Amino acid sequence: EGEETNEDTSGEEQQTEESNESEDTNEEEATDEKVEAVFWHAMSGGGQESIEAIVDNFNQSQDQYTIIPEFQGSYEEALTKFRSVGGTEDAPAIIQTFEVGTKYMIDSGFVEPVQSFIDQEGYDISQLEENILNYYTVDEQLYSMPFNSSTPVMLYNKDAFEEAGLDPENPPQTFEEIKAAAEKLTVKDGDNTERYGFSILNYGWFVEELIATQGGLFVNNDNGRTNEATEAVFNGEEGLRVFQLIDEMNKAGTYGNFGANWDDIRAAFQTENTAMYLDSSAGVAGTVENAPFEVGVAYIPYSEEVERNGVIIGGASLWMSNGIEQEKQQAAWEFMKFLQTPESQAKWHIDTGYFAINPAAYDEEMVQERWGEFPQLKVTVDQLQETKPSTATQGALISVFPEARQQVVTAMENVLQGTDPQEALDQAAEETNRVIEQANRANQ
Amino acid sequence: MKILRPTITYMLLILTAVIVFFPVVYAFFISFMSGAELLQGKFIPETFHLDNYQKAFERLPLAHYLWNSFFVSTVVMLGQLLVSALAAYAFVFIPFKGRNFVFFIFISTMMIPWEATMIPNFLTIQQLDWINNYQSLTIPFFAIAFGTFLLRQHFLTLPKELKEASDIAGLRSFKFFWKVVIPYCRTSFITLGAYGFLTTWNMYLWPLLVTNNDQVRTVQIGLKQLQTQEMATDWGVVMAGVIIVIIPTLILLFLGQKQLQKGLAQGALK
Amino acid sequence: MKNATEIQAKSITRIDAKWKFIYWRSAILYLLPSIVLFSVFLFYPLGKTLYLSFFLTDQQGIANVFVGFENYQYILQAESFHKSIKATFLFVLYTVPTGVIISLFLAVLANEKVKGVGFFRTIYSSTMGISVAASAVVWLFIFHPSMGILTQIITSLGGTSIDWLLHPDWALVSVSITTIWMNIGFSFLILLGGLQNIDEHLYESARISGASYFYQLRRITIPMLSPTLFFVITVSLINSFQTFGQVDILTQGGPSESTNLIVYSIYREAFVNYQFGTASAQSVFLFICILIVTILQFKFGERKVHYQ
Amino acid sequence: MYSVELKQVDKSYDKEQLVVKDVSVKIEPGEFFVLVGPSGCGKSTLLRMIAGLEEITSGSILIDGKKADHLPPSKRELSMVFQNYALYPHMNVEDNITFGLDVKKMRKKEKKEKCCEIADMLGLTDYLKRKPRHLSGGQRQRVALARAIITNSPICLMDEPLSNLDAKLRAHMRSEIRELQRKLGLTLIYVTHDQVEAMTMGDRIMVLNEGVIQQVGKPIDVYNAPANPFVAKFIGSPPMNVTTGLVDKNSSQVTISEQISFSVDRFTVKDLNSEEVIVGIRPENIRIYEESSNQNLSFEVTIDHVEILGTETLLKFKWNDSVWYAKWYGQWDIRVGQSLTLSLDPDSFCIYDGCTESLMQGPRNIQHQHVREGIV
Amino acid sequence: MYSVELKQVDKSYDKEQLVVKDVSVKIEPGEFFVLVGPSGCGKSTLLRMIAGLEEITSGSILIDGKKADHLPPSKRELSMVFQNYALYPHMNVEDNITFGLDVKKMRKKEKKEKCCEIADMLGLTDYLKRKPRHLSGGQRQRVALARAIITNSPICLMDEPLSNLDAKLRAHMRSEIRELQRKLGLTLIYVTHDQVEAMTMGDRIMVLNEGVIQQVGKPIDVYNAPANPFVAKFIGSPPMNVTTGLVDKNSSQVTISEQISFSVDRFTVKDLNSEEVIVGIRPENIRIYEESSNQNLSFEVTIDHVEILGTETLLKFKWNDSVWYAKWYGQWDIRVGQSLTLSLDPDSFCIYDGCTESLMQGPRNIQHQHVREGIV
Ligand SMILES: Nc1ncnc2c1ncn2[C@@H]1O[C@H](COP(=O)(O)OP(=O)(O)OP(=O)(O)O)[C@@H](O)[C@H]1O
Ligand SMILES: Nc1ncnc2c1ncn2[C@@H]1O[C@H](COP(=O)(O)OP(=O)(O)OP(=O)(O)O)[C@@H](O)[C@H]1O
Ligand SMILES: [Mg+2]
Ligand SMILES: [Mg+2]
Repeated sequence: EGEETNEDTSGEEQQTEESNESEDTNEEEATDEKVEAVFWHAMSGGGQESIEAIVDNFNQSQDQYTIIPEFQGSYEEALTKFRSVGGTEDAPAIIQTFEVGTKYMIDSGFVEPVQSFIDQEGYDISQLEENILNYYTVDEQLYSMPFNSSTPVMLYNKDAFEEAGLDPENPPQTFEEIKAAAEKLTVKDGDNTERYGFSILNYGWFVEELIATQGGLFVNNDNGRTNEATEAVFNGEEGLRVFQLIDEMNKAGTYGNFGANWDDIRAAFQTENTAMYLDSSAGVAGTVENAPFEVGVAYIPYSEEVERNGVIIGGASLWMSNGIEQEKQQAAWEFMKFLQTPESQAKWHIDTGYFAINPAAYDEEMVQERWGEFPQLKVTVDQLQETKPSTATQGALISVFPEARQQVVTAMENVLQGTDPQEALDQAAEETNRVIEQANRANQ
Repeated sequence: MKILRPTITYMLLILTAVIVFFPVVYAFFISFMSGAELLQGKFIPETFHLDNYQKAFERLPLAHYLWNSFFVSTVVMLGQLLVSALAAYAFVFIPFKGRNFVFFIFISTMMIPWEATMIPNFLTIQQLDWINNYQSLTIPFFAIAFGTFLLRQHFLTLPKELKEASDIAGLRSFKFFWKVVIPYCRTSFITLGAYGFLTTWNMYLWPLLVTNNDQVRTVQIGLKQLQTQEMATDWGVVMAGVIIVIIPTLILLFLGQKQLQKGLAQGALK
Repeated sequence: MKNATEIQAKSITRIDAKWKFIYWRSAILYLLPSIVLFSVFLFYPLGKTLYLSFFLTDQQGIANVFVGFENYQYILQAESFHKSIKATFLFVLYTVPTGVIISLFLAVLANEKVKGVGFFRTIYSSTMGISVAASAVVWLFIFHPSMGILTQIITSLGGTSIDWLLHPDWALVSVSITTIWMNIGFSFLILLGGLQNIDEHLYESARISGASYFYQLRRITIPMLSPTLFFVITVSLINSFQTFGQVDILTQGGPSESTNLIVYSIYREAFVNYQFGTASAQSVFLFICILIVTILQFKFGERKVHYQ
Repeated sequence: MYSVELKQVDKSYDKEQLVVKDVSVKIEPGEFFVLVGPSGCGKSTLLRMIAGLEEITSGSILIDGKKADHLPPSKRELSMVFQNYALYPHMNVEDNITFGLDVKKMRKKEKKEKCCEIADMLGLTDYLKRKPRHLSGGQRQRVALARAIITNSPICLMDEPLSNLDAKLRAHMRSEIRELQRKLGLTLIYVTHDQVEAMTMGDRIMVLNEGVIQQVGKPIDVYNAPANPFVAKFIGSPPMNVTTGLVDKNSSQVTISEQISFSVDRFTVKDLNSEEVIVGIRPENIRIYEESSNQNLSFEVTIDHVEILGTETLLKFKWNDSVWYAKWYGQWDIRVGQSLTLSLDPDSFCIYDGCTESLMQGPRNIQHQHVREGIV
Repeated sequence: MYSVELKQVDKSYDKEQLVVKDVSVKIEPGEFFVLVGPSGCGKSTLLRMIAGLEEITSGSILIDGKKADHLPPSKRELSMVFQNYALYPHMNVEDNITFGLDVKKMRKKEKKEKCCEIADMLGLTDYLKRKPRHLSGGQRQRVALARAIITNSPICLMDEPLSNLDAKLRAHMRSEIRELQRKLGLTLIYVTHDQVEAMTMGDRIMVLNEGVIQQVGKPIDVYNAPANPFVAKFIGSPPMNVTTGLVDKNSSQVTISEQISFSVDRFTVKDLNSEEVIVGIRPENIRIYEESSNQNLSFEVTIDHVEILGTETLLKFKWNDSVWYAKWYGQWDIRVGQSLTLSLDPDSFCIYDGCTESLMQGPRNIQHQHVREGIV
């Protein structure tokens, strides 16, 4: 009868049936009773491969639950759909949502905080990386289970450093140092710049990170964590410093603009069009592997006027729907726990370059092996673990985060086109304030 | 003078053909390249190995996607043909009052941007419980103003005596539609069919919205799935995906090119 | 002789009414599928869009604060929307005339009677069979700032490399190039069909008069092709107002919102920012724009068109 | 064999102008009835009203004596052949022919038999599997005929069925249609604007102009005694020469161009409404002036144009401000520009009232025109 | 006034089959030369080769005595009128007419003047601002003529210019074109498949069949003495009746259908290649049998069809296994099915060699056919 009720996935069911059959033909009865839980994710490419492998492992590791992974397009697209099915029977048991959707998810009322399962079961979360958990903990509650987490790091071309007379083992740490190094690293050939010194992807996340590492806030009310955020503050001095850095370097011709596309900036680095750039920790392994030169990994730079605070976690986490059958929630919970095992995390870390939520994974043999091969990977973990917990590094909570982020990107692009940094930031802040206000009005 | 003209013509033909077709050839070559070759910025791969294609097929159930695309496109094509033909028939052969007004309304729907209606449509589909169904991928596209317009233009060229002759014989109007109008206007049906097939095949955003799993997904989503955001994209595989996606439509287009051209021109002329 | 009023008096209105009813009934039957589908998937959403444009929506997309024309007021004064409008009009300006001219050129070329021309026709029309997603991905790679073939060719020829998708001015051009390329196939096919409908005798007559190739092109081909051209231009206009896919893949509306075409802006407003109210207001605005342009096009453009 | 009767039929498309005015005529069962008139005079409209394809604005139509005004076309038991044949281009000849039978739910075998029979009759047996576009004009015409005949409808309507054929084929099909009509005993209503067809095919012809009946009668009667100048000019090629003359009521003399005069019947003159009459004479009744002929009826002209059509010679000249034609039997070697003295045959005149345009006096020499009876 | 000369011109489209074979003819300056033949015989091809629109496969074309094989159309100093007129539908009448002058970069005023002059000549002045689609067929035809004339080219080519017009208009345009040609002194090459046009318009006609010249000559000569049975049947309506006869070389007697026999010239018989001859006689030379006529040349037939065309009566009957026509002057009251005894006029026979199909002996009674000269 289970087959009849769920027509949409009957094909899927057959597949699992078959795989089970091949595994153990005697357990046909049990197969029918398996609880199925749908898992919406937004991983494409290699990430999808890895996630499906992990799910497969989970499905085979026990005989009570079947997780069905379903790709839903980008985070935005997945979220769009979730908005309409949230709270209904159609909602998936688990949905992967990016970090900026956190506030929305909490407010939506469509999700069950994982904290309730943690409490119920007394699950020990202290084994998990604190700096990651911080982000998703709101009002002392862990809302979602961190999954693919990343932080920004700076990648640089060691060969180019040597060529320019810089110490490849001692990368620049502060904005001023970056500026100076970039000056040396830039290679020009007439009008054409063959190699830029430094680049940042036109992506709001990096600006957020550069503000946070200076201890700056993105929005008021402690980044919206003590109270509902009502105003953007990223146009403060910390933000201004970041934008001034970009502006000055851009004007000096040492800053390479490679757009908003992850692949473009990586290609630029790998083809030696830029010597230093900020990347996600998830991209490190691929870049190191592909680049035809020695790649160095460093912490993201900070302003010399403040001390380094560290980074905010990025990426996405897994949310559990409420309003669905208890059994499915249980399945989701079991899966989430499975994910946290060092083995799963180790595989995930190696496959994708995302952090292991469970630091114990780093002790796994396969990880150590990998680190041996790419010592650079360890830098990313160090940076995360050295981060000072604060509202700044905990990250902002705003319901209109995507919009705010977009505004920041626009501001960044405007600066690259010559707009005054303060003006660009103020404009972005103003726009963001408007949306925040509207959202607050509509959601009263 | 006699030789000059064809020579110039050929030169221009070849030059423009190279430019127009370049992106396709480029994608084709890239689909055989490894990551390293790509970074070197090569145009022609050293060896034509099929690794990327293999990866593309391994990573995703592309064959199933292709089948879905084919199925959905075919159904939409047939649906469009039927619905548009019925409407066009009414506009041409039934002298009802307000015909021109209704036709104008139909035509004006061509101007409604699809994106503008997408949100409510999605909610409708959800209420109908059509998510993850072939219905949601097909039925909303059955009625297209362009199709009605194209067929109407062609129906108008049908001599009115044919209709009168069947009136005198006493044929039912539906039978006339079935036995005379449809066979008579074969070209425009082929045209509209090809047009509908191609546009449906190429849809991306809507299938993504209304489907949740591999069961009914189409190949364009597969193409998107090959690309990544935060992690490095494997361009060779993506291009292999591109080639896989465009080949069926290109073949269809090459086969139906003549008919298509005839039919489209007919619709264009008032 | 009898006059008109007499006739009308004599005509049997009852029978008239009966026929009218029969026609109506069968017309409705034939139109029913279209009408139902249009109503459900086009008119209802359109109405809903109009409705939503007067509201603020909450996170579930439910209209819950009536704000009257505030959304319209906002979009009309917001700078980013001004940019959208500007970008859209520039985009239309870049793509439509160029696309039509290129297609026309190709169609005229492919209408020459030389051996093997069928092959070239197939090539020219091929872009029609390539999806937005596929072609945008290919062009994305072509425009790639470091690996792209375009940059390579330019630099190898000693030119200054262009920030195709990165510079606000160039980005719109790049998206336009992609769009033009994608639309060539369709326009080409229609124009070629139109060319082939022109009576060969007209050219023979002109040849006897001694008209040169270009004179024939100007005085005969173009005017005779005007209905087809008109159709192509109208369709291209509507299409280019509704461009979405290539922007999504190539630039996501950036840099500096220079390629944030209205439809993309609507998409972002609705699906990223979840502001259905403003998104709907933009949709209504876009609809009105297209309507006006099309009406103007029919009003002024059609005068120059010669119909057989 | 059904009769068709029109009673005061009017038709207006735009509710303003009458396209067919007050037409009353009865077409007898088995009659070959030809409707003739210039383009746009309403022939097709009339035919289509009979077929039921067009509503009648007022008046009524009786088929086989029964009122048929509101019957749909299919219920009127008639078949129709269209000017462009209206063959279904995608069906082969056989399907085209049996198209009308499909409706009648006849058995397939029976249908086939009937089709073969008709195809045989019209010499189409070899073409049954061809598509219309692979047939010549004449063959298409025959398919259209076959399609009309196969339904066994007692009435057949034809709207300029031969106008798309070339002269030679037309001549051939003329007799073919006529023979077929005789054989099947059809009531045939035939529309044409070709007066050769009108003259040669019909039992009776009806001349229509601007929607009004001009004359109904046997072709030969219409030719010999056209009811008004319009008919006179319309029937006959080249047309009858027509000019105005002044009548002297006292002497019963008609004078044309102050040059020619002849006397007419006294009683005819009495009825005249005006001083003016219209005089018509057929081109074949203009002769070369010979000493013996009447001095009063001769005049000199300069020949503008000569056409020798094998057995007859056509002369064109200007006289009395209008273009006149003369037609002589045989090949005459006359040059353009040559002057000739011609004379008119007084017995061949048609004289019309200058005001009402009605025929006052027809030609008296019809006997002269070689009507011979009963030669064995 | 230029001459046009074709020298052994061949044409093949597919390099296999010759569409035009070995055509040699000289068209004199100022001549009205008609090219006539059945559909597909290569008339248009020939004309288009003269115009330079089609390449010639072999042979050569001389215009005004100069070789023109490789001249482009515009350099041949000719104008052309197409069957469908080829008017530019998007230009008004004036622009259409002056299109050829535009190319020549004539001054505007001059152009206008010339256009007005021509328009006046052809009665188009009122329509100068109209688009072709608002003109009637005859008016369009005139615009096409005007366009050809205005260029002042000494040679004009016309390809079935009247075939889209109705009979009445056609008759009118025939004389109009002829008059125009005379007035302007054009060398006019005129293609038609209508033999009435061929008979009445040309100074000379050339009959073509399957790309081969059949006969070139004055229309009347071609009519009276067709060079072979093809021409005999093609020219004349109804066509010449043709049958085979057996010849007795000794007695110089020809026997048809074992029933009719007559003697022929002794010397003619000598040249014969076979025992068989083809005998042709025009319908107008078949008479009613009268006591006085030759017993040997009479036979009895049953009339299948009668058509009375005003001044002449057409009879159709079967004899000797083929359809025969007789044409008599006047209105004859003969019924279908009636039996008649007819006789043939021995002086009107055309006799062709049964093998080579060439004319052995033409009719001797052409004098009889009322060719009268110089009547004043
Ligand atoms: N559907 C129509 N609507 C309006 N007017 C029409 C329609 N059909 C015909 N007419 C007008 O009615 C008149 C008679 O047309 P009809 O077709 O009967 O002429 P006809 O005698 O058949 O001419 P032809 O010989 O050219 O076929 C014409 O003036 C025509 O313009
Ligand atoms: N462009 C062409 N390619 C190949 N064959 C052709 C072409 N044009 C004409 N023909 C063939 O050449 C032959 C002569 O054609 P042409 O047009 O000269 O005939 P026509 O005498 O003008 O006939 P009609 O009276 O029908 O116009 C025909 O058999 C025709 O099929
Ligand atoms: Mg008519
Ligand atoms: Mg021809």
